[in-house]
Amino acid sequence: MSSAASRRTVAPFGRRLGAVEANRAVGAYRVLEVADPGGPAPRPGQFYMLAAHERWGGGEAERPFLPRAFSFLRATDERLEFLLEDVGPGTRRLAELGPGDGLWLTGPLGIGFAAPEDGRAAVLVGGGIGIVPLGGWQDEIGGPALLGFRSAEHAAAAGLLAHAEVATDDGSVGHHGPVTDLLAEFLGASPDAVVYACGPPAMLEAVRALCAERGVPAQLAMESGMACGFGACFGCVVPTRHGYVRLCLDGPVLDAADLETALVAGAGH
Amino acid sequence: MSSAASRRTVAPFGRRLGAVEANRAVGAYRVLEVADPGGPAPRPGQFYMLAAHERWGGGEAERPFLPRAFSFLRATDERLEFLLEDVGPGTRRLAELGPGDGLWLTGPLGIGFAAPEDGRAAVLVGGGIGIVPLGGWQDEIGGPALLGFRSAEHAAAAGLLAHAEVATDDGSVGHHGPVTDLLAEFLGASPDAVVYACGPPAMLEAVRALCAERGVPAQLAMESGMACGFGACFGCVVPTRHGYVRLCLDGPVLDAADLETALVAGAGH
Amino acid sequence: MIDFCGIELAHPIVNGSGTFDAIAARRTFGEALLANFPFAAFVSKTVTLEPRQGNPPPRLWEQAAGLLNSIGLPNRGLEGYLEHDLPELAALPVPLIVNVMGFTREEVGQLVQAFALRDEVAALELNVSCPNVESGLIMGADPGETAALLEHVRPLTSKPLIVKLTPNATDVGAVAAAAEAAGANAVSLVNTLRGMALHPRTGEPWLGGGTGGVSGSAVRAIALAQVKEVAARVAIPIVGMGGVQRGADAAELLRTGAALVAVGTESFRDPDAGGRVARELADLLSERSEVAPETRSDKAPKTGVR
Amino acid sequence: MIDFCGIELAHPIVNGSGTFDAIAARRTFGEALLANFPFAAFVSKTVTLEPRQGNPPPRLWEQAAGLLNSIGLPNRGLEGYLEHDLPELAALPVPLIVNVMGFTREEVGQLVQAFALRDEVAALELNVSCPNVESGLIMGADPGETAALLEHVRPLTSKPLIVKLTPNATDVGAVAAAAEAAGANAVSLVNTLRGMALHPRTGEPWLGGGTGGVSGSAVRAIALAQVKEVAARVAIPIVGMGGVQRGADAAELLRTGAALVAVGTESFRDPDAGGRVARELADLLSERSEVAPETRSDKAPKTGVR
Ligand SMILES: Cc1cc2nc3c(=O)[nH]c(=O)nc-3n(C[C@H](O)[C@H](O)[C@H](O)COP(=O)(O)OP(=O)(O)OC[C@H]3O[C@@H](n4cnc5c(N)ncnc54)[C@H](O)[C@@H]3O)c2cc1C
Ligand SMILES: Cc1cc2nc3c(=O)[nH]c(=O)nc-3n(C[C@H](O)[C@H](O)[C@H](O)COP(=O)(O)OP(=O)(O)OC[C@H]3O[C@@H](n4cnc5c(N)ncnc54)[C@H](O)[C@@H]3O)c2cc1C
Ligand SMILES: Cc1cc2nc3c(=O)[nH]c(=O)nc-3n(C[C@H](O)[C@H](O)[C@H](O)COP(=O)(O)O)c2cc1C
Ligand SMILES: Cc1cc2nc3c(=O)[nH]c(=O)nc-3n(C[C@H](O)[C@H](O)[C@H](O)COP(=O)(O)O)c2cc1C
Ligand code: FES
Ligand code: FES
Repeated sequence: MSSAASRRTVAPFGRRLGAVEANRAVGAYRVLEVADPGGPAPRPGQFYMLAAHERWGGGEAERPFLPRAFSFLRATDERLEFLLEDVGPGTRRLAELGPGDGLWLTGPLGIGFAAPEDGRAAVLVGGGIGIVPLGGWQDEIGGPALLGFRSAEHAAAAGLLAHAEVATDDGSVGHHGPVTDLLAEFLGASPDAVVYACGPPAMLEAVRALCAERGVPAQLAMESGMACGFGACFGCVVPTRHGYVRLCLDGPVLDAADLETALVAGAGH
Repeated sequence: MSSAASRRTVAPFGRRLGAVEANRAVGAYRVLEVADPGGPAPRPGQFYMLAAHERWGGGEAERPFLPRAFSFLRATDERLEFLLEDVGPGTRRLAELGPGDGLWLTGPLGIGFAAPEDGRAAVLVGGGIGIVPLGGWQDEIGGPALLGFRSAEHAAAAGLLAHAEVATDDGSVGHHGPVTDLLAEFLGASPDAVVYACGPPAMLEAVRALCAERGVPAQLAMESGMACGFGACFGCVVPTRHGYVRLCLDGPVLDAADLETALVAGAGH
Repeated sequence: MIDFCGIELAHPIVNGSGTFDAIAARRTFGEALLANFPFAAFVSKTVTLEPRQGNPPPRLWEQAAGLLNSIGLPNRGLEGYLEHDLPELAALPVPLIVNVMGFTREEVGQLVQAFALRDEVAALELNVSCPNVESGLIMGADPGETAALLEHVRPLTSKPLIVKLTPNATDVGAVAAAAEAAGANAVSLVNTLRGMALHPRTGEPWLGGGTGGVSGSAVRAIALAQVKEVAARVAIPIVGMGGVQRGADAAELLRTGAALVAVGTESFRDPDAGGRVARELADLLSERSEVAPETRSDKAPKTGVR
Repeated sequence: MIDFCGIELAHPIVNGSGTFDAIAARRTFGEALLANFPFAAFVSKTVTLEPRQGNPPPRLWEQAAGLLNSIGLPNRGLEGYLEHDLPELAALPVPLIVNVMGFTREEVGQLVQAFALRDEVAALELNVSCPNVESGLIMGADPGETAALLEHVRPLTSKPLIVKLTPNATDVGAVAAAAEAAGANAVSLVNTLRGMALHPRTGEPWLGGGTGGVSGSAVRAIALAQVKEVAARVAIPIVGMGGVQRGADAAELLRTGAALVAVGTESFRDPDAGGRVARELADLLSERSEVAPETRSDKAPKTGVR
């Protein structure tokens, strides 16, 4: 167990076998509840590498082969909640697991969000599946959640956070437009905020640019293609002002000030 | 549809998607009932190449990749019955399919048994999973079935044939000893028989040697490792007195007289 | 229609030599095979001067996402082929490409000369790359050897000569360039990659032939890289192959510089794989040209779809 | 204990260079990593004279049963390694093997010379085979080049020199023999096979580095064949690797002539893969010696388990 101040809970060495306890739909996504007996409590923003215990492989183009990275939504009493979006063979396989099915898990990995310094008020900004790491973080530090989705079907997941204000691309629920419209409005009213954001690269880049312009600190939970999740392969690098950093080791949460852009080649769908 | 005289029903070109209708245990084996709408009626002894529609791969050692060869037990009204023994990643995957699951099938392939000539009486000899091609053949030509199994659990499958006399390796049911003991006894009483046999290499070799010694004609439904099942890869050859033959094309039923041995390298478990 | 070395083809998908026996397939699938023939040209299995039994079984090993084989080029030999196979293959609804291999330059020359006379044969493919038979490695792995072979056989026929390259070479681009310079009309690649498996129980080599060749999805990325290297070195058309399973895989080889694409191991998983890949490819290309012409490569394949 | 070039190892499993960062793993897994260190020796990622950023992302492509990578050898350079990495790696509970690569013989010489002085370093591995960086291909694909390199660096150290061979060569056996003749103490293989993938939407090369190297299960049979070829040509010990996932895979490499086995890509799927493979291997070997001694090979590995 780590103190709330630490951004990294150390993981047990190796992968371990968890068990799926439930798999339910939330709008366009699936929530997977996984028993992780003896697993340590992760810090919000950290992630796990997951693979099905059986039949990991044999999907489209004979994949998956490597484990896949997933933030946790919430972690309580050695039970982890994951939220999945089916975008390819790995997420498809995981999304079909049911109660009793085994799941390899390694983690928690990487570093989580840093608590607001100097009394700034937190605002959480999520896009699509990017709402996941905000769940546990909001439980800890509170703050409103500004959430963008493609459509009403996806926006159903907004219910997983508290105090959510929603924007949709198609205007079917909430504000019609990008979630950064909501953020711009919010920052107009509360310029002393600190922004915690997670979402697709284009959204993160818009958040980064907006915060840079307004001089507001921001922490971005980013994505990139990963093979190992623990710094072994050097495959997940993203460019920062100080050179490439391994996102699985020095992220996935990066300080927006360290980035020239949040657009990472090969990330996103 | 082919006439009963023909040994080869021509297959529709390509693979087609069948649907599993039922999967039930028979002793140590699984019976898979598969709907094959529009599929032609196969000749007993012919076989199909099968692969699961989804998740064919990702098992032990990242296999299966190629389809697997299976005799059919019975074929009625565009429904095929297969009997499976779980011996590796391919059979394991097929054995877990349930009603509604898709199954790629190609076939019927190869040639089936030839009807008894000159009024000889048929006797069927099966060992373990090798009882499968005898099912439909017995329905057509009758005759007693002498069936050998490892144990009582496996011998439960003897009920899939009529007039079965059983031998087990462990003596838990029927004769305690090899099924060729039963055959030797039978041929002693009925030397004018024709033998149709299928089973593990060592059993087939014992049958071949016995029949050769007694001057009794025998047809052996054999196994070898296959990649394609339709003569494309030249991978499934077995040695005969006339050189190598592709078992999927010129077999799997071979005339025992053409063989110096029924022990095929790489076949059997 | 596509023009490949002067041969008109209905689409860019052919078979890999030795991965489809049209005569056996016709016995298995009947006349439906001809009505739905999956390939735009048929490439027959390697023919040698003398008949060959091939390697002792087992000849197959399934590996992760691929196949390891040690077939050993069984065939009836030149005479047997001319007498038995050629008439049946000439009856196929598509042009015939005959793949030949010799253990010396002179043998290859004899084979080329024999087929040069046959109108049924549209082109010849020279197997200089079979990893199962010693000479394959020697002739196709070295630019000098390849050039010498081509110089010997080029004068013997006016039919297109396709050199099938081995991937077990340090520099396939150099071998391809040597073949082109010495008069080859096309190159094809990849043949199988040398591999080996052990018997799970005895620990002895599983394959009767000792070592074998790897094909299938496992080699797709390797094949693509080699096609790219060769495309950078030669102007003659390339027949790309290695792990093609879907239309998208074929599109990638075409985009990387192949003029035709061959389907091999995937035919074992789906006898109509060639036809399916051709249909998927056509759908992909028409989708792309409808939806987003600007995303298509400006590098046109060496021999285009007219 | 096992003796490898005079180094005592607790078991025959090490890591493949560049597939495990013990420093990063310690940050992630804490001291439990040291208590359960998965490898009998630690091979560090390739060090070059100058620091390198590595290739632009994306650096990874998942292929069928394998991985295609284009990392581009990011590292702090010799000075940074000596200052930052070496002290931390010296604290590991196992011997350290440092993998080095230079763009000229002189550069390799400088690297070898620098590490020759460091007691923390048990042995050096020469990366002459990296397919992502031009010189890798050149030095390790040609027996003459390899010999010349060894002749240059051999006098510079008495530490064991392991030459890491590239599989992208016509004749790895000849390269290995040249390395042995010029004084190498061991060879390791296989490095990754050159491969390429295209972006599914744009059709442009996916990897930031253009082409990359294939590893994982997909290459296991290819690796086994190459280890066999090399074992037939050299008497020095072999570190076998390529697609090892289970104890049984390691046992096959040992049986085929390897003295040690390295686990690479499988560590990405299971951080403790090395430890698991070592345990599975020990179980297998003790099972075999109990149950069926007569089925074991009489070809003992070059360096045996004492
Ligand atoms: C730190 C972190 C946390 C994450 N948290 C979550 C989460 O909570 N919930 C969630 O649903 N997702 C999350 N993701 C994303 C998730 O890891 C990916 O969606 C997943 O890896 C996709 O795998 P797939 O097999 O389903 O799809 P893939 O087929 O792997 O496709 C995913 C993307 O990868 C690329 N790609 C396509 N083919 C290949 C290939 N062959 N090799 C390499 N790349 C390819 C493309 O950009 C594609 O859009 C997270 C990612 C990271 C890094
Ligand atoms: C004509 C014919 C009819 C058949 N009918 C039936 C039937 O009705 N019912 C039935 O249950 N079975 C039948 N079989 C056998 C069935 O095809 C095999 O049991 C099946 O292919 C095994 O696949 P697997 O993946 O489960 O096991 P595998 O792992 O493929 O193991 C099966 C055997 O193959 C060998 N082997 C092991 N690993 C490999 C490898 N990597 N590559 C190649 N070979 C390997 C070994 O000898 C092993 O014992 C038939 C076979 C033939 C040829
Ligand atoms: C079983 C088998 C037999 C083959 N026989 C030949 C052959 O006779 N001549 C030849 O040139 N190539 C032969 N090949 C190589 C294929 O034509 C092709 O180059 C290779 O399999 C790669 O393509 P794929 O991955 O699509 O199978 C054979 C391949 C396989 C799998
Ligand atoms: C991501 C990655 C990075 C690698 N980096 C290096 C390296 O820096 N130096 C080196 O000699 N080999 C490197 N290799 C090669 C491995 O050490 C090993 O030779 C190869 O991956 C085959 O083994 P495997 O199939 O078990 O991964 C790398 C491999 C991978 C997958
Ligand atoms: S995913 Fe391997 S280093 Fe980050
Ligand atoms: S299985 Fe391919 S020829 Fe028989």
